Amino acid sequence: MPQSATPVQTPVVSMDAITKTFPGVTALDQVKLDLYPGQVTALVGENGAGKSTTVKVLTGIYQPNGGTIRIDGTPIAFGNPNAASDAGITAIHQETVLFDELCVAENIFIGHAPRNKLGLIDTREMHRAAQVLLDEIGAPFSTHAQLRDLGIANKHLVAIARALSVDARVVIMDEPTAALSHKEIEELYTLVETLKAQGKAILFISHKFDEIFRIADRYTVFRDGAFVGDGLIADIDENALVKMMVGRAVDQIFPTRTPNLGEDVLQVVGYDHPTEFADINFTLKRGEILGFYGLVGAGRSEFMQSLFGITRPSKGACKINGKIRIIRSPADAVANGIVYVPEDRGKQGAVIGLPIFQNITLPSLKRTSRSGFLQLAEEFKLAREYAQRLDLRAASLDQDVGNLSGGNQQKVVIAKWLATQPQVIILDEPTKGIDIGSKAAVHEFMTELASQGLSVIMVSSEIPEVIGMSDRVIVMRDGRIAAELSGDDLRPETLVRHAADITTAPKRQEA
Amino acid sequence: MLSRLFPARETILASAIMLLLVIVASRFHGFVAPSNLANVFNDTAPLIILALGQTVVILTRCIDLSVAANLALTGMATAMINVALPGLPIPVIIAIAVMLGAIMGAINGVLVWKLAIPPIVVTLGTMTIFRGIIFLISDGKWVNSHEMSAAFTGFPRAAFLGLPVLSWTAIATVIIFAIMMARTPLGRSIFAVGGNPHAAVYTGINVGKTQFFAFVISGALAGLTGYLWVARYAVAYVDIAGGFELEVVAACVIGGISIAGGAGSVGGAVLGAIFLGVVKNALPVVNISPFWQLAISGSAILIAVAFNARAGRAKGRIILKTTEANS
Amino acid sequence: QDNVRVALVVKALGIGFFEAAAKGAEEAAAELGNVEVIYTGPTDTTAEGQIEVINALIAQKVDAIAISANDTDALVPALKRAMQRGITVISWDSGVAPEGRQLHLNPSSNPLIGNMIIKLAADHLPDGGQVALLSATTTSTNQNIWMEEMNKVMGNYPGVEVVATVYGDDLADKSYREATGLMQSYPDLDAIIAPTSVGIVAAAQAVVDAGKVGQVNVTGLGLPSEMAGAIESGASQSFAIWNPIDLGYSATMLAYELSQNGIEAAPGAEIPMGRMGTLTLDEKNEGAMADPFVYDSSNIDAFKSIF
Amino acid sequence: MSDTAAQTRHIPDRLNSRAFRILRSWETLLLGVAIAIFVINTFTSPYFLNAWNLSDATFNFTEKAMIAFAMALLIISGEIDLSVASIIALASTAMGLAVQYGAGTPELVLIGLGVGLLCGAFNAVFVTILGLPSIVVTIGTMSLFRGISYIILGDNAFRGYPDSFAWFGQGYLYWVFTVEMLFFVVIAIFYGVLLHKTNFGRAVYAIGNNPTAALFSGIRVQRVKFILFLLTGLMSGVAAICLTSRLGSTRPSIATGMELEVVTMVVLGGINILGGSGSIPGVVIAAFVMGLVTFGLGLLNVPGIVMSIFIGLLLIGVIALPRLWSMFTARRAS
Ligand SMILES: Nc1ncnc2c1ncn2[C@@H]1O[C@H](COP(=O)(O)OP(=O)(O)OP(=O)(O)O)[C@@H](O)[C@H]1O
Ligand SMILES: Nc1ncnc2c1ncn2[C@@H]1O[C@H](COP(=O)(O)OP(=O)(O)OP(=O)(O)O)[C@@H](O)[C@H]1O
Ligand SMILES: [Mg+2]
Ligand SMILES: [Mg+2]
Repeated sequence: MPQSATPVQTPVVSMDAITKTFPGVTALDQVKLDLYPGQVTALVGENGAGKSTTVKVLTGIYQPNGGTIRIDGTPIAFGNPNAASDAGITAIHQETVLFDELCVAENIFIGHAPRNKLGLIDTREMHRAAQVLLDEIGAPFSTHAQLRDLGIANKHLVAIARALSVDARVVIMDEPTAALSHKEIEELYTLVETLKAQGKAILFISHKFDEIFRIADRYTVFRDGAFVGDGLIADIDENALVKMMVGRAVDQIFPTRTPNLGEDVLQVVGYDHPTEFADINFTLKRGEILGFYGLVGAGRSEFMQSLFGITRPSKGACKINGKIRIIRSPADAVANGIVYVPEDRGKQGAVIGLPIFQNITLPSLKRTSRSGFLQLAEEFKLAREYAQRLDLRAASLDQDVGNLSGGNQQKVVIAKWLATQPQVIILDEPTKGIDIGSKAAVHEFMTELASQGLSVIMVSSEIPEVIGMSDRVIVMRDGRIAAELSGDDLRPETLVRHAADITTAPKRQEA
Repeated sequence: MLSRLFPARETILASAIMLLLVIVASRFHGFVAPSNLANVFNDTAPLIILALGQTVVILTRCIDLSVAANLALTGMATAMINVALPGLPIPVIIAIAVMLGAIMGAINGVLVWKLAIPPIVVTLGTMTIFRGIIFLISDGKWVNSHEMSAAFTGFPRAAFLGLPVLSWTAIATVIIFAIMMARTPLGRSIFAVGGNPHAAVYTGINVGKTQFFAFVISGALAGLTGYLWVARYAVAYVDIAGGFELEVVAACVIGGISIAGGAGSVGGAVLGAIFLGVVKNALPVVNISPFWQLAISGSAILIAVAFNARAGRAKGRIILKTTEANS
Repeated sequence: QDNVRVALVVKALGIGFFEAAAKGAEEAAAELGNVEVIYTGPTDTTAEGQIEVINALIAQKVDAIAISANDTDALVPALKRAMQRGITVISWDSGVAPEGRQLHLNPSSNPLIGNMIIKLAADHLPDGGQVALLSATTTSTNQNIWMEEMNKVMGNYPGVEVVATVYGDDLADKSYREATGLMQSYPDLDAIIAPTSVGIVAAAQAVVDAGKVGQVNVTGLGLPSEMAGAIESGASQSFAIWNPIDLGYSATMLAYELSQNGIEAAPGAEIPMGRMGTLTLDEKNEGAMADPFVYDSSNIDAFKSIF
Repeated sequence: MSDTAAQTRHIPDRLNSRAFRILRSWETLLLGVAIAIFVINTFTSPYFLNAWNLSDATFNFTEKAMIAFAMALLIISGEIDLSVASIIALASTAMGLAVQYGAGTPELVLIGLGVGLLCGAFNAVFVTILGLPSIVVTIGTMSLFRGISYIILGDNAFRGYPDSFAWFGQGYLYWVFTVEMLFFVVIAIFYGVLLHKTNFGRAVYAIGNNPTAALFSGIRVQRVKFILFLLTGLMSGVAAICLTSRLGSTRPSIATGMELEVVTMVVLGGINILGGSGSIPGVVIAAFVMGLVTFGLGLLNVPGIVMSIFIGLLLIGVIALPRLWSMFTARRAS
């Protein structure tokens, strides 16, 4: 429960009328933001609302085009990230900003390592100080460990230690829980409480409403790079907050549908991989939405990618429409009607640098071309058809996908696959990091695809989404199928229990 | 845990060099005589110095193809200065060489930093430009040993504690680099910039500026080597050290410096250079026709890079508990 | 009437030997009065570089090309084309295959040079010994011919044994390294013969640096100005060379004669070359200018400032 | 097509007209440079404007350009091949060896092309199957291939090529039009069509922009790269045939340093060295620019090394100037 807000003091940091433009985009338009000592301020807004941009302005990575930042009432300008940390502002950024080739201590202290009398880095002191920080957050690894050898969650702990290594008065957390599992999220909440108790001002960015209402004292809402409103969390409810964010009420109910299941489309028999997963068996019916739930790192993406031909399983077979098919590459998968919308949109999704229409037609070139020669008119026709079906927002089909917002890039990737007229579409975390408005659109769309006879596999780490959308759910744990659930078994507790193997581990309190 | 059991890349390379020495020694004992090894080291010294500069550049995800041209231009300039002003003391000559080299490095660095032109394009361009300038300033003429002052040509070969100054310069460079890379903020920034330029920005490291400094360092070392080279071989002309830039890059690659930046060590680069030096010096001794040299160093590069890639390949996350237990 | 343009194409610009030859060409031009010498060549000793130079000269419609070739054969097509376009082509110093030139001017006769280089070494080895050859590039025409001629007369020098042949590519640093390598591989080496002006200087330097002055005698073909130091230090007892100024002078004269005075290059022909007398062509249309001249401590001082 | 626009948002195909895109392109800038150099050459040398001379001048770039076209595709795909000059040496050596065993012109051509393909395949195996960075692999094979030539040939040369073999490098088709020029044109058209008009070309661009996303889009990335290395090797084989024919002999040092000139030509042609963009017409113009610069300066008897200063300045200048200009205008605007 949020502590009742202490009587209002003066803000430590206050941003006023900050504007930041990029070529062709105004990311921030005269926004304001105040952070108070000993309080958690949640910054909410849709994708592309300018939250991360605000963080980067506050940490000196970007220089604003206009407006003032005041610290304790004194206007200040951050020429570079060091100036911001000197002023006592530190951040856990949305992206992992660490160095695989350096050790843990160096990652924590790069840029402000302790020095000896000769001006050289004092390695012993650096490791000592790093150990103190790691102990503080309960991190279970050595300061000498190479970062590359750590798992994703531990890396996140390093990022947190790094943020704490600066003696800061302001701590910024940009979607810190997106990559963490239950256990670490709980530890993070504890940490936030500790920091609060130390009187630090905390800026907390998240798309998850449950956690905002759990740990924040205040909120600030941005929409399309503009300030919409702020206030005390205690004074607002979820629906009102959503309305402020999106500018309209959003139906948070998952679309209802009556599944119309057909024959078996896909049968996976005994898929094994030397290190990533083992013994995967399941079937998928026409028109079905099959959910895959698991904790981060349960191996779902790895398995989906092997189904899509990226990595090769060491054993196992895959039957499509009852016939055994060998899938050695994504090209084979596409030819067999299996397509995959990846989790990592920036790297694996759209081909940034190519125009929208070329992205959409890339896997369908065989159809739009004539004996290997491109037919541009055909391509534009196909691309427009699917772009319009997905209500893509773009200036022209010739525009570089890189200039689109994340949500629209996601649409291009989906359009690309629908244009191949697939049988099975795998959506890996389709709504991860997507704001509440677009999320509903994605859900609606999935329902529509299924009703048209397409089989959908949805990988998701969000329990409500998994339960709300799936006809059936497979839970994965440590690379194996832990359970297959449907009907009345589809309850949050069951999912969590199978995913985290609660039967053998001490039961953890649910939030 | 697995990586601890396997010897580090450097150990393997060092063993390869030892093996090479043993093979050569079995056919010709004199090769491993300390005096001859000292000769081999001295002969490899310029390559070691340049490889260290190149290492810094490659670590920041750049490449410097202009080092050999820089070396030649500085060498010619110092030789001409020596001819014009034979009385100029050697420390001044060295200072000029380092300065000139650093300026050329800075030109590369500025183009990469401020104009964001890809390093390979920049240094491909400056490589030909620097060579051309040598021709312009020298009018294509050679500076021969009899025109140089005795002090000028004498410096790199002056013996000190049994080794020539040239060797000592290489040793000093290695020590300075080992300290710089491990213990100074610049050294760590160089690793950081190459390892993850995006993250470097977030930690307040200026990527372009770090790359700039890497080019300046590489240039300064090329300048220093320029003087040493010209003085040692007692001749300066347009084409000295022609194609040497690729040998320098090869030394780095054999030494395990990742061309993708961010990974590698000073020790690796030094061993890579020594490996090439030993091969080059051993061939004539064991009576293999010098015509084999090129093919051998090419194969060494291929083997080294294939090996490094295997050693460095991500082993994959171990999700499956059973697999973890088995391995 | 325009000047007669004679192009003196050398193996590479900047080499002392060719700079001296250019001086001689200018001397000939001054003597002839209406000749303009174009002194040109690539900056590295490659055939491709020379071909580009030749193409440019053809385009300029020069009257004659006198070339010291980097490759006997590779230049033939380009030079043939030059001749088809009416340009007189001769080679000098380092020759081109007969179909690529009208005549070839050898600085001296090849057998003489071949004998000379081994004799220079043998003279200081009355009891025989080991000698090694340090040549220019593997493709250098004249060095290869001289070494061939040398091998023919090896029988006259019993006890002298050629233990190795290495190539310094006419690069000072590579030659230095090769010379150092020779001394390491053959600790009993008595002499290094370098029939190239770059190699001989580098070898002498290597001998001095290895502290083997007095043990290893460096000899071969070199320029007095560059070798003065080696003679002084004792690294070289003696060496030989023809006069490159005379060579450039003669080549220019010959090119002029063929191009302007309608003289035909044919076996047996005697072609005047100014102060150098006449050149008599053999059955391959080759002729020798003069005998090589030996330099040692007795005469080096008189020549070191000339070339 | 307008009836659907009523319900759905209409997205136009393109915003800028074709003319606008052409006008603003790199190729146009480069063409301007080429014309300027042509004009300057005409004024500085009376020998420049002459059909035979211009024809001779094409030899300065035709062989390099043949490789440059294939290299352009390779670089667009995000790889590079620095071993091309060494492939020439090895292919030429193999042909020379074959001549010693009495091979005729058809066999020589097959051997030249075959060795080129083999070398390309060798590079491709290291890059696509073992997954090694191509710049490093080809620095290695650059030494290896030429090294094998040195082992075979040592200080010897192969000569005695059949007379009919001279056709490739010395032949004329009609008046001043050389056989090499024909090859140049045919190869340029082939690669232009391949890159700009086929599915394969589209895949090359996709891979260059984002190899992972291309793979995830069902493109056979490694296969495409394999083919590109093969093509580059093949073109090196063609260039080896032309160059060997033109020189009439083979030395192991043949074509030394040509790889950097090829890369320079490709980069000057507007191909992004980091992959993903560029065009064949750009490379064609760049080939002419380099040929015109070297020939124009050659007519003034400027040494080759000084010409390279111009090439170096051109290389950096044409990339730097637009950037400097936009920096300058941005500063003025703010
Ligand atoms: N470096 C940049 N260049 C151009 N545009 C940018 C840049 N960084 C951000 N933008 C644009 O600015 C806007 C705000 O982006 P920002 O990352 O701040 O959004 P966000 O609120 O953090 O969204 P999310 O919830 O998805 O993280 C977006 O339209 C984005 O495309
Ligand atoms: N040690 C690590 N370092 C960096 N990234 C990691 C590491 N472990 C896992 N990841 C990344 O975390 C993500 C989750 O891993 P994985 O795909 O195996 O599991 P998952 O069950 O699909 O989890 P998710 O719910 O995130 O999809 C992947 O994007 C993976 O690349
Ligand atoms: Mg964000
Ligand atoms: Mg995943």
